Amino acid sequence: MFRISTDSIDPATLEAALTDARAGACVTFCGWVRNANDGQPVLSLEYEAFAPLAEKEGERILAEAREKFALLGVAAVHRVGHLQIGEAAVWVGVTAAHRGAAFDACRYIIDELKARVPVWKKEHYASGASAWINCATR
Amino acid sequence: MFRISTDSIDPATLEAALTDARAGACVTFCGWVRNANDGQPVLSLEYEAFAPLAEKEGERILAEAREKFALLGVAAVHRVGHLQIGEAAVWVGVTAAHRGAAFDACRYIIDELKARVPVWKKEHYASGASAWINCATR
Amino acid sequence: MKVTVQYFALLREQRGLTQETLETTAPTPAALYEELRARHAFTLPADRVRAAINGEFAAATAALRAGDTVVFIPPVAGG
Amino acid sequence: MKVTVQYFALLREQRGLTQETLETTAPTPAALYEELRARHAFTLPADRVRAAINGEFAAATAALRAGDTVVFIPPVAGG
Repeated sequence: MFRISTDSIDPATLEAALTDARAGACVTFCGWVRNANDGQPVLSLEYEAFAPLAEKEGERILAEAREKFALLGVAAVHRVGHLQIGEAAVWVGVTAAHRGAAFDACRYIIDELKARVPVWKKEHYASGASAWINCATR
Repeated sequence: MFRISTDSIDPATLEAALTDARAGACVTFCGWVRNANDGQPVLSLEYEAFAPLAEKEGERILAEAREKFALLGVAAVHRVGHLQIGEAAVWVGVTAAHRGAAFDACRYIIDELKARVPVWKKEHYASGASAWINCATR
Repeated sequence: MKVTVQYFALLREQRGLTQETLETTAPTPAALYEELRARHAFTLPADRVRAAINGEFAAATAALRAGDTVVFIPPVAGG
Repeated sequence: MKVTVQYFALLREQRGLTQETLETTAPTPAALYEELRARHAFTLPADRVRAAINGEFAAATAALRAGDTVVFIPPVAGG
């Protein structure tokens, strides 16, 4: 299940929901707001989503992962709103009988989420400037 | 830091200890006791370690991962004792500025831990039988 | 015909609003984007913007119909 | 010479104890393992067992010295 969330991400609760007696491996990815990007100090990040389409596209990505890899469970959440350094922006968790499938699927999902889901981020810099990432036009 | 633990593994606490304002990615692997292996129903697992050497070898693996990949933080724990289905047997967590290094390092560490650290497991089956894994001599 | 346009992220800021309903003769999302880009000085060229119609991704050359809700999607940057 | 041997996992079960100090003339871990395997009917062949001396991995052909603590390491299976 993929969802866009205005609430903070709680990895422990999300991982607990993946509990499965058949699972031998649980791989999680958590994307944290970091204090710099391309060498520029970052103060905070704003995330915005076109939520209905983001959730549809996210679900499609999870379904693709289930088709490509031998998974037992899968879940992902993307946060929106104004986030501070260290906050979790995105979380992906995958369970499988064996670890190879879990690693490969987790990687696939976060790569596809970042490339395809209509979510945008604006970085606020220590300099006072801000910028929508990937939207530079020069 | 790698350690052998007789206490149950708490992923949330372990992940929180990796908090780092420079980190954009946190990848974790958790190995759970699953209810079957090679088609045989499993009731529980016993883990045993040669702890001093296991901890030394585990630390060496974490140091290798730090050399090979651009990491910010790394930690791993292996549980010993008699574990029930669904309990966490091993946990690996890695943080990095970027997710590629975090995925690669987490995978490297669990692969090496399983291959090199003196930890053994004995499976207890529904049939009443038990077996030390990898020790068949038929 | 009348269509509704929703704006997000950079386009929302450059347009100064999140949604508007407008009259257009643009037959496709591509044509509508060029019309709006000229009017509002959007900085993103058309080839960097995807379109969605009524909540689903759509080709830039898809047919627009009266009553459609169109979203122009700037380059995504999740995670 | 006297050496101490610690046993883990399958070897511990087959030996029936976790540690013993014994007198041996075996010059290497490999020789000591063959001696113990014959005596206690260990099922693991020598080539599937690694050795550690005084808490560090050691070659099967390393020199054993009086007072050493030797561990024979069955195939590992963590995780």
